[in-house]
Amino acid sequence: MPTIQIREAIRDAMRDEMRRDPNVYLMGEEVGHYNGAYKCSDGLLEEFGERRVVDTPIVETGFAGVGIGSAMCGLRPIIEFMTFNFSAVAFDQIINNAAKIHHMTGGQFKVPIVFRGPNAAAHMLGSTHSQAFDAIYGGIPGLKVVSVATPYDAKGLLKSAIRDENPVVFFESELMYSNKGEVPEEEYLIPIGLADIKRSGKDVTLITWGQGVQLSLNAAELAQSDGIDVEVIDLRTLRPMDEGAILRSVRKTHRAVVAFHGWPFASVGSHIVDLIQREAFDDLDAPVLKECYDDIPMAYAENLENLTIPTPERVYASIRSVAYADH
Amino acid sequence: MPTIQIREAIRDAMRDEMRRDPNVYLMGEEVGHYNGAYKCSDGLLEEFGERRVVDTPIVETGFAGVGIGSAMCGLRPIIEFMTFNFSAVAFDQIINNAAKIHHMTGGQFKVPIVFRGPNAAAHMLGSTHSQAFDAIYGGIPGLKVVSVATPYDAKGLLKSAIRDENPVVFFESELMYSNKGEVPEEEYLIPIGLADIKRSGKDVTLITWGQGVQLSLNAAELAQSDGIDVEVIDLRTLRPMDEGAILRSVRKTHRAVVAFHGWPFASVGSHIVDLIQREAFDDLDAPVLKECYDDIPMAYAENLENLTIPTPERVYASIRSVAYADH
Amino acid sequence: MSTALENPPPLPLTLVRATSEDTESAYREMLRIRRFEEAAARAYTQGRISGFLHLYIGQEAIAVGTAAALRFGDRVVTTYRDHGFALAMGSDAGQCMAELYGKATGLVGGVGGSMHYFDRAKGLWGGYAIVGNHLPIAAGHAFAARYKNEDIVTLVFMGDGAVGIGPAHEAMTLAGLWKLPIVFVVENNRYSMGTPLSRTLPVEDITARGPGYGIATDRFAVTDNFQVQDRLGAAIDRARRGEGATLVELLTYRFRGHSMSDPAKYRGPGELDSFRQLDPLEAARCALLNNHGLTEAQLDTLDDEVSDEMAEASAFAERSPVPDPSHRFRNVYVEE
Amino acid sequence: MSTALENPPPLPLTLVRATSEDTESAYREMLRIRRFEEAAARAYTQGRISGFLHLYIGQEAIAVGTAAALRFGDRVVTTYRDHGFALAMGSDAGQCMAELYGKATGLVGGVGGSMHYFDRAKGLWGGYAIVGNHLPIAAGHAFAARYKNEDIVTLVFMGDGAVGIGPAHEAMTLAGLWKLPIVFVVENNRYSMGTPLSRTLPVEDITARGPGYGIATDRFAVTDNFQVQDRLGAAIDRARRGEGATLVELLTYRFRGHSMSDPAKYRGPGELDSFRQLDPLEAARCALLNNHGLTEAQLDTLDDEVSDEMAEASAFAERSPVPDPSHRFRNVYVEE
Ligand SMILES: Cc1ncc(C[n+]2csc(CCOP(=O)(O)OP(=O)(O)O)c2C)c(N)n1
Ligand SMILES: Cc1ncc(C[n+]2csc(CCOP(=O)(O)OP(=O)(O)O)c2C)c(N)n1
Ligand SMILES: [Mg+2]
Ligand SMILES: [Mg+2]
Repeated sequence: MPTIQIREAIRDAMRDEMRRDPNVYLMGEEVGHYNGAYKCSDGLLEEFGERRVVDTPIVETGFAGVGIGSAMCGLRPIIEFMTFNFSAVAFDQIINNAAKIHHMTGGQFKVPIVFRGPNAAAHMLGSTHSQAFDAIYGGIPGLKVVSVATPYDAKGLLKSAIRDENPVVFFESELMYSNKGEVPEEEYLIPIGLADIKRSGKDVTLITWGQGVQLSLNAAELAQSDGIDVEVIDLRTLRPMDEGAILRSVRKTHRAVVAFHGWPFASVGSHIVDLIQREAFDDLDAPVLKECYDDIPMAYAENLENLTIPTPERVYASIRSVAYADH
Repeated sequence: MPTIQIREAIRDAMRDEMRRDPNVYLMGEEVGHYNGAYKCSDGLLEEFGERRVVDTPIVETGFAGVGIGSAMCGLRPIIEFMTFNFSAVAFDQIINNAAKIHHMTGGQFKVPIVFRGPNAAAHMLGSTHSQAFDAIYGGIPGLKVVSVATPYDAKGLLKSAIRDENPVVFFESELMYSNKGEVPEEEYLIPIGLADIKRSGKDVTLITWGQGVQLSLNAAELAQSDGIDVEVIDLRTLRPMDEGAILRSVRKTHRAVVAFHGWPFASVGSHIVDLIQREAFDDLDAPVLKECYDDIPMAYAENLENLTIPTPERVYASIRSVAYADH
Repeated sequence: MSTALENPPPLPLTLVRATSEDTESAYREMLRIRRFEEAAARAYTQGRISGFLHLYIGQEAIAVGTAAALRFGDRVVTTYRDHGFALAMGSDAGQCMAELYGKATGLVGGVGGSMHYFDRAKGLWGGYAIVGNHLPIAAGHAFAARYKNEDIVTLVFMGDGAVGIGPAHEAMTLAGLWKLPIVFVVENNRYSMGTPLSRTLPVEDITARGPGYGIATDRFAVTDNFQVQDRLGAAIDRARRGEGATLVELLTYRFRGHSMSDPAKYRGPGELDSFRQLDPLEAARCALLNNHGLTEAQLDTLDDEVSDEMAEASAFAERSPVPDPSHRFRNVYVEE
Repeated sequence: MSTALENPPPLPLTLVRATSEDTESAYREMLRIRRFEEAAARAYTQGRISGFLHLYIGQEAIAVGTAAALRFGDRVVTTYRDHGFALAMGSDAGQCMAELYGKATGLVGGVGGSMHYFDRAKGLWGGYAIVGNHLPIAAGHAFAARYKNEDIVTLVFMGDGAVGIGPAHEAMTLAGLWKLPIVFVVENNRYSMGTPLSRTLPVEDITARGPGYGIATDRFAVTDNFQVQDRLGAAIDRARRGEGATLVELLTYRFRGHSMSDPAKYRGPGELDSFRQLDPLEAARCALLNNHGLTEAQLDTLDDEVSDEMAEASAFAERSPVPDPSHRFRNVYVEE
């Protein structure tokens, strides 16, 4: 199997789907002539032309809305936000139009659209450019929310997102675009809503997604070194969530930690803790812990940013704590 | 003590503070000549004139931003959103400017501003006009978030919010504006961040706020009738949250339910469940349950809306469940 | 703001020139909207309808003139003040009324109510309640028509209060930049809720924005449905010919409050009466009586027919079932 | 888009008319900005600075002309491309450089970086990184000046890429409606990131939007700092006299990429060179040499002084401490 970067997997997924369906098009800032601010659409303008690879002015509300309106007409837009931080100026379009039109029209209209781009902190971009929108979009009924961490998952899930009849928010990361992984030549799809066990273990369940996946695998390694066998579950989809995968693992390990990039308050992490204690209360041998950003705006200074973002060591400490390794 | 409506308590709080401090002003749609879409600013234009009671065009991003920019200059704006549903078009101003400017300027600028208005469902307004923003704004560091349920709390907390040096999101409700309660003539303040026990009990802790308060008191009555003694905690402030009040009660009752108006996923309710199981794990005799909206857009039809919003009966059922009353 | 006249004006030429048949059917259509909304208003005051109810009374000529100017397949997108377009474009009055009652037989099954009329088969693409957020959506419809090379024009309506909000600017920016087949129509009824134009518009002439977007403009005080049909028709043709977007400002007036809860105390003395003298429905009525020789009796019969239709619409709404409880989970996601 | 000339143009009159002293100090200020950014660019390529770094090289005359046109107390609000304004308005080069290094001694203590320079004492009110979202903020500064009856004018700068976004529209709508004492300045450097004006602007002349907002306009190609000072000075005076807002479009050019990561492959052949011939810094240099009798040697000395200042600024940044770990919790809320 060829080894490619996540940015290439995303590009390939879009190219495949655009070849397959003439109604699929890509729109956003710098997606065409510039081949994407992070080069995720490299070569697409060349292959598909300006009709289907549309450079826009800086009007997120405008082009998000155009995407939604065109999806109501049968097109299947892929809207790239240069980063999801900029989706804040298009927030109303996403939560009030994309998420609700199918419902409020009594099913007369569908909105098959993908909003994709990097999410959460990159490196030293400051408070307005380092935000995770997982909980914000995850909380909106009518949206599906995907967050990927490997080239294989990125390609298979983006293809499914593009074919999905519903609006899908698709999270990527500047920090992961260059991550490499094997991706088969032949066509494949990964269904939205299915978690993936990235590492199996028996002692502690570590639930994660997106930037948290590598973090968690590293933490699991640390734990292994002192005999704690950690199972790492990559949710891959936040909404709808694969609750079964989480609960099956917790019923086995009786201990859980959630590790993710984002703020703690009313987070997707809180939701998972809520789920576990509600559905597996009697199986739990310890409280479920979260490792995520400190509850503060992200500072530019490198040392402060590194202190704000969870490290494998921090996650490892939580693993030890739920495993009562320090008792 | 005189008995007044919540809308009057809000009006009185604004009037008091505008009399006390010439830098306090009110801005929004219909706040002046129309005396407020829900009459919360009745008489203020007459008393303070157009300089301090400012009617705006329909430009939420514009006037939210003007409010923030003026707060940086030492003014203390009260920005009324006709409903918080319309804050979605001003989302970026609230999360990226109001919440972050003090931090990103290294403390050179403060943003003492209040964003207030009705939040969550009213009655038969449809999916775009029935949303709760508790979790969305509650999740943003830099903001304080208040949600009131009585005239006394509304006046005391709004006055504190106006005097606070930080941006405060202040939730009200169309459904509660006419609710009456006693409010003293003399000046008083209620500190932000302090919960209030609206009903004390020993068997089950029922945590709530905003529209959930009356709902919870009614549910507590139902429970009382079959011998379950419920303690109802009105958080009043969602951020910063009075965690001590929650934990003290749960350590006493060993059982908890959270009841609120809003969606379940990554909600303030999830956050409270997370908090309790983390900090009071060994005190819990049952999983903590949530009662809130179904995870769907709100329909217009009255029967569907009533089925979507939690009822005292639904909350009561959860109370019985955590009390194992059905075993 | 064009102030109204003391006495009824001479009938507008566009109306005078119209045939008896066209005038009578236009009158009927405008009357249908008015009688529908009068029935809805009654039901609202009786507590049979709740939520927000924004009446179109006074502006009917715009919906009727628009419907006549459209081709089958063209799309109309508007605000929460949407009853007039639905009826003018052929939606069933019973289904429209049932939607207000929140019944399963409503236009969108009772989930939307007054603010969210959608009737795809008739070309009514909504029915939006967040001021201005439908404008980029409409630009998207126009973008799709261009993308698919379809001969479809999108008309999008907004109130005078919507022109200041960001999404309006972004939609017009893209429409101008991409020369989209769309017509932006401002129904300037002089107020946004209780706020007069003087407190919302930096410049009285809303079409002064056109040159900044590179889109054509037109602006006029609405006198009758045929005038609206002609003038919007020209903008629609321009879009159809691939010459891009137009911004049209229509000076009109609403005779009722912003919504049922608004007593409209903000009107100037005599303001309402003077505008009533310009009521396009009345103008059509005069034309039928004076120019086309119809009798009062004939018009009464016509009125009775329309009123009967609306009475039946109300009865249909009354007797229709509420949505099944399970339906609240429907259409949250597409059921594949 | 005004295309550049083959040979250096004759010196602009505004520059020729300036005194030696003014010309020399303006030249020094522009050179300070350029040398500062050259040093920053080097540090960035050496990995001493990270994040986004947007250089102002080529546009310095705007910041220098602006600083000269302001009165003490006036406010400048700009984008992430903010180094030029900070230096021109008197911020300490060391603190500016330290901010890029994320050091505790930075302009905002290292929490903001390149995109968030704020120096209240000097009249620099930021430093914003979300395109367009600083425009309502600036309108708020102007609103506050009016509210407090203070003789303060706010100048807000944006790029050509920002004029389409909603917040720009809403800010100009309110500024026009309320006649706020503010000047909106578009630094049209021909590109938003890699996108030329032709793909972002429906109409080439950005000031064509002015009439829609009822605000005055001015538009010109930047030749030198004195010209900027005069033309912006007129707009500032208008605001000060209570005559309301002005929208000014400055045609300029950036010689570097959008940010350090941008190779700027999108420029036309010879485009960069032809614009270099219009470099206001070079124009000032010519004026000093040809009109004011300064010698190459004198200018070299001046350059050495400036370069030394920036070397010291870099050294200061290098030797400054990083923020204390506890500082990340500072200023999240006001510590009362
Ligand atoms: C973004 C937003 N802000 C506020 C509202 C509340 N609101 C609904 S209609 C309206 C007035 C609109 O006036 P106008 O645009 O003139 O349309 P008209 O009602 O006169 O037809 C307002 C303020 C809203 N729906 N959306
Ligand atoms: C709302 C938003 N969308 C996108 C971006 C990413 N972005 C940063 S600068 C920029 C280009 C701006 O170009 P222009 O306004 O011309 O200013 P210039 O960089 O040329 O000075 C873009 C797209 C952003 N910061 N904010
Ligand atoms: Mg209006
Ligand atoms: Mg530019």
